[in-house]
Amino acid sequence: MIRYAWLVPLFPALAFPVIAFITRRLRTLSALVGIGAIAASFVLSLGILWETLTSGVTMEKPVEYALSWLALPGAKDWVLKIEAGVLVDPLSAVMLLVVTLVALLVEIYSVGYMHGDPGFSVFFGYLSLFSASMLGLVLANNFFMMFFFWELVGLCSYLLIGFYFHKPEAARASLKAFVVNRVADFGFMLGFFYLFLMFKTFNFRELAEALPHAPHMGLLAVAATLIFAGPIGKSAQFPLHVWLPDAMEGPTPVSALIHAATMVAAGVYLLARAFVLFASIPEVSLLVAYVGGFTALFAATIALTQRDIKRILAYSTMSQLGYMIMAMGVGSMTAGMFHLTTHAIFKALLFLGAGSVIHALHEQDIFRMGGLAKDMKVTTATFVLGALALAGIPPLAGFWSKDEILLAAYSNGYTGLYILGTVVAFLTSFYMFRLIFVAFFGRRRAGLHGHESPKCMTVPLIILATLTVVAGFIGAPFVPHGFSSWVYFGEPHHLEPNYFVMVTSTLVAILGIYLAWLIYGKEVISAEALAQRWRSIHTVLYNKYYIDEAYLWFFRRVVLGLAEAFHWHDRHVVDGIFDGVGDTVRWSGYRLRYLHSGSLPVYALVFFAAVVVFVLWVATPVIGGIR
Amino acid sequence: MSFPLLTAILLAPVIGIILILFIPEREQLTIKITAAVATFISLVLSIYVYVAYDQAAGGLQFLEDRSWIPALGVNYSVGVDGISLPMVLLTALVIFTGVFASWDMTHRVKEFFLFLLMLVTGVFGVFISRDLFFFYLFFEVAVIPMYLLIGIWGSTRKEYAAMKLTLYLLVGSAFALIGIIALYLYAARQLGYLTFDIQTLATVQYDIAFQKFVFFLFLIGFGVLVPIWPLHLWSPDGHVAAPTAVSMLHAGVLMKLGAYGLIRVGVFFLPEGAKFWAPLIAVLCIVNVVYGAMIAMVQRDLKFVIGYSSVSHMGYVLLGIAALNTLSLSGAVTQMFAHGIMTALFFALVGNIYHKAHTREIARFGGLAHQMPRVAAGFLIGGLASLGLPGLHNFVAEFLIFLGAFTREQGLFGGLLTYRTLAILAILGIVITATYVLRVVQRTFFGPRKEAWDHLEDARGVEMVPIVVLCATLILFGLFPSLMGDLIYSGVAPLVAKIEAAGTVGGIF
Amino acid sequence: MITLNHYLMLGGVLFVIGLFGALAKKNAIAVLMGIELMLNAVNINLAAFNRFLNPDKVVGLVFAIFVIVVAAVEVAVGLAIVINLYRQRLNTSVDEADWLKW
Amino acid sequence: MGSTLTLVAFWILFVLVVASALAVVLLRNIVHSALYLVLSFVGVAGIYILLEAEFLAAVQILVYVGAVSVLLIFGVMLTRRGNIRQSNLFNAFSLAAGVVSLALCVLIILALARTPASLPLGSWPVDTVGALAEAFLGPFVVPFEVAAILLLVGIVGAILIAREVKEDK
Repeated sequence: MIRYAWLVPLFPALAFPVIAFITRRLRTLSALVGIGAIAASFVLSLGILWETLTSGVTMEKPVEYALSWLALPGAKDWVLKIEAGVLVDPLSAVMLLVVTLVALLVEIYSVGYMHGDPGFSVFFGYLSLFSASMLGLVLANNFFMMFFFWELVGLCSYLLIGFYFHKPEAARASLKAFVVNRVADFGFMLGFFYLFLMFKTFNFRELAEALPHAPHMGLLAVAATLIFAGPIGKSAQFPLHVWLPDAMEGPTPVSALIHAATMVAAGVYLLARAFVLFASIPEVSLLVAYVGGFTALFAATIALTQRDIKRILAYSTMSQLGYMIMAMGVGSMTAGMFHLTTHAIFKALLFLGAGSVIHALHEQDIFRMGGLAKDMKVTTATFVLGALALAGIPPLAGFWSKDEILLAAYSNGYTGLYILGTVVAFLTSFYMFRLIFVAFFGRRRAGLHGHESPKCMTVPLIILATLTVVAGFIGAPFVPHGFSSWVYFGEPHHLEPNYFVMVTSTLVAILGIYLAWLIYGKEVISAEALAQRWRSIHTVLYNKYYIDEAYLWFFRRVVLGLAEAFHWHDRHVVDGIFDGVGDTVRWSGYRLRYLHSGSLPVYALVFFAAVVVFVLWVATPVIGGIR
Repeated sequence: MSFPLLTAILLAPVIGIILILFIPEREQLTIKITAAVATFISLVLSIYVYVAYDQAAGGLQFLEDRSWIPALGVNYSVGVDGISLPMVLLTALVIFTGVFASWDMTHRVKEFFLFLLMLVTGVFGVFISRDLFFFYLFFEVAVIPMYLLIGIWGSTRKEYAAMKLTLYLLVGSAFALIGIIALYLYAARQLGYLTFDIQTLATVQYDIAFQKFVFFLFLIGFGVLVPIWPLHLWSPDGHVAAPTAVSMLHAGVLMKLGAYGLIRVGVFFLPEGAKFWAPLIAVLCIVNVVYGAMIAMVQRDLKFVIGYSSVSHMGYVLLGIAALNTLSLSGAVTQMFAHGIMTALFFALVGNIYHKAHTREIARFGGLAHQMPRVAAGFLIGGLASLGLPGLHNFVAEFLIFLGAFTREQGLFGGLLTYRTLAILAILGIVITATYVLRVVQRTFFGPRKEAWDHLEDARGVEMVPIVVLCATLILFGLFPSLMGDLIYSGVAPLVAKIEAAGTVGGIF
Repeated sequence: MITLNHYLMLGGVLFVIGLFGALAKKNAIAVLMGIELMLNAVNINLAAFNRFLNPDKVVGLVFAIFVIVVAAVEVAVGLAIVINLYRQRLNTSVDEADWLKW
Repeated sequence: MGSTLTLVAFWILFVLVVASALAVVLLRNIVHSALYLVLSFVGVAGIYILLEAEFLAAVQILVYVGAVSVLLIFGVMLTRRGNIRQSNLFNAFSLAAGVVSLALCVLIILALARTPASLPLGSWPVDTVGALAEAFLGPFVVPFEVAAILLLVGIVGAILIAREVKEDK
């Protein structure tokens, strides 16, 4: 099976042109092609994971094969050798499965959600293209290929956010997402350029082998920091997080697939792939950990005040991604990847649930919902299950993975980050249940009535909900040969269950739920009064710390101002100089033309006078000068 | 002697010209079909030469040699190598699609296609010439029809733009001519006989002071055509004024003549001179990249955006030339090809829109993707190529150039600035590019449907030819870059060998 | 003893007189006359040089005859121009023929 | 012919040619100028005879005296207007023209005076006409034909230029 891993991205990659050029008019067929391709990839991924775990392929002994993509031989040794290769180890095998699973479910779900949309076929085309790029990214065996697919993933994100391109907000959001990611990719690209400068290769394994012999640690740190810019952008970490909430303008299945489960996790995946690089420079690791931790807290605080159901989930995604990055930073790749896996499942569940609600109500403001539990039983049940997982209630998936991160921070001595993580866990359960109590229970605030979604939408919800319950056990501390013995860095380690951490985080989560119930469920504490009391804080949070405004100011005033200045300079200074040369010539021509009186005698006279002078000049020496 | 393929490529448009002369003006369709067939023959032959070129052997192939003015050492000799062959293919692709892009032309059709074919004959000639005399001759043949094409069929201050362009280019070519004559005479003194043959001239050892001087002449002469800042202003004005097919050829191919000349004549003959002036080129090209991109951001006319983006993108080519190593020079040649295709695509699409909407003002558009989805898709692909998205050919080019410049260890201004710093600034350029390209896409094609543009029809029929051919080229070479990379490497390798063999020369800064 | 210089002297003086006539006269026909004198002077020189320097070939005479031919044509065309000028301006003064002006 | 006699004949012709040429230039009546021009041409023909170029002399008489002068007189007649006594005046630049001409004259005479030229008369073909004929139909045949074409073109051109312009056009 591993030998055919390259087929995994190829199926959906072929589905895209087929849908775009052949079946675009035939909606059902398009959907079938897209779903069929991703289903094939899913089956193949299952096989790959199975073979990986049973045939002794480990993190140290991956399977790698490659074709030459572009090579410049050079006179003596290779100048450049870029390979299109496949690297299969447990890390990529797990990731493949996660991506194909979520993608498959989302595509099935989309059949219902996108029903009747004029761009139905195109949507499946884009989804296929995205899946292909994402799977390519996962399988990449070198930085170049990773960057290649990284950018393609960004493109698909752009296309899908802007799917409703007739909405100006969607068009703006897609632009913003692409440009912000471009800024991050600029850093990423520079980062692996520095690596190439030092080691003359892009290949992960060759880099890992050469890393101990790095010529210059400072340069290596620069490279690592720059590469980290990539994840900051793609995984929406502070300060390049601004695109993710706006990205919710895209169709909800897209938000579930791309902006919750897979693409935003690419940043985390990159950190895991290049973990050896980060692990070798503690200072950069620390930076990674603090950026992650800060983002987790930062995003959670913003989520407290938002009213849009998808935006709340978006901020929660940011916050959870912060967790994962923090896990990478504190040195536990296992915990980060484990949380990535479980989070992909329950966040996809939450987004699809939100999509189900939006599909029924055509409304995204939670304060205009209410009482949905009566109308949409399946959706409500699965959504609550997802929220419980996110909040970290045992024994659901989120509990185990979040716990492992907190444990890693705690046991590796990052007490500050551990406390921060616990606070975030409290905030998370609070804002999630604020959403649930407001939207699903309580009174119908705007009198909107929902209806349960069709089967093709609820079945994926149920599958994901089931997985939410069971997926945690693959990595639970008491399970032998679980997740931590597949995906690890260095030694396969097995953290002892720490009951202090477990109990604290569970209690904190329950506290959050209770508080949310008090305020929004029973309404014994007035939310308005609280907002009034801490008015300034509420305003700042509601406006997302005014970071968007700051960027907008920077772009409008500084960048566009500079551009206008350059334009003026070009048109008036540079062009002025060259036009000035032309004008001088023209002006002197206008003046000099008066020399040409047009009178023939004068012309003839001047001509012969010149002859005389010329003859004098030439002939004088010949005839012996003036004697 | 085998069939003279290269001469056939050159003569196909000439025969087209002769045939069109005999077609009455009113039979417009016949004229267009004749032009299309002539350029199609060139295209097919170019593709054949491209495929048949022996990459393993490298060097100049498909040679033809005929004595022309023996007394002056002028020979009609043609041949292609790994640098010129992609350019020949580029020219063939752009002119073939350009003919289809001007299918709607109704004003003085006969003369238009005559001049267009004449122009392209000159361009082909420059790329296949192995004789400096013919190189220059064809160079001039390419410039003059441009004046008429813009002056007669243009728009938006066409007379001014035509005059400006012609003056800039002629002044530039005068500098180049002085340089060529200097080379010729110097070589004649060394060799003892007169010759314009490029390979022979390249074997001559020119002394350093001479190299510095003559390279400077070439830098100005060919630099105008690239265009290098601050000699760039003819290009946005010219692009905007020119009719669609001419814009395509102009931005797609003519600008590459400059870069090609700089590589083929400048760097190849005068490696020490190139090393001396490289820092200047490197600094100026960054101005090109950043300054051009910034200005493109605030343009209100679609064509101006693309015009300035060309200035910006050709800066990458210059950076590739300035860095003078295998990676960067391969990248520069790749970029010449890729940018040519991309910008031709852009101009074809803008021409299509302009022809139907009679305006190019971005602010008046919006939501055009509703009425013209195919045009929008083409434009998006062009835009993505422009911002260097992987999977499209421009990415390969820019990547090679950046990596080449990035890995070059040399300081400028006494170490105050390095090629690495410049490469970083150039990479910043692609961020700016992304911003302005996508902003244009957003403001032109996205947004709510505007009733005012409901009469616009989407591209179809022959209008699809440029879009499909050019997009397919970008994607093909973007996904499989070694199809062209190996060829370009075979052309660049001797060049780099020559640069490395040349003595060390301190840069101007 | 007559020498080449005698003839050249005659040619030179005749040329200068013709030149003065061509430059100083107002009437276009007089200007033409001056030009004819100059051409005659040249012919004298051609014939003289031929006779003295290169007597075994008659190249100078051949040239002189060509000059005469050209002079005849020139007079014919020149007079045609003068007549045309006269039709349009009703005089033949070269002072007023300033159409070459900017 | 004795050399002294030749010299005397030369000086007589010299005076005749220069005097009549001066008369052409200086007289104020264009008809008189034209007549003196004829005289001058005849003098030049005499010079040709002195140079033993009889054919050239004949051509000179035929073409200049016979054709060119007549043409010029026709020109005078066709453009006659106003007082004939004032028909050949100097223009405003006559002084400058005089200076330039005089300067050139001095230059030529100086150059001649300083050139030692005591070349003897060499052998000269008895039959210059035959020699000319061989030259024209031998090495100079192409220019000869071109000259013929030039004459034709000149005639056509003259007719074209002098033709009456139709008003209605």
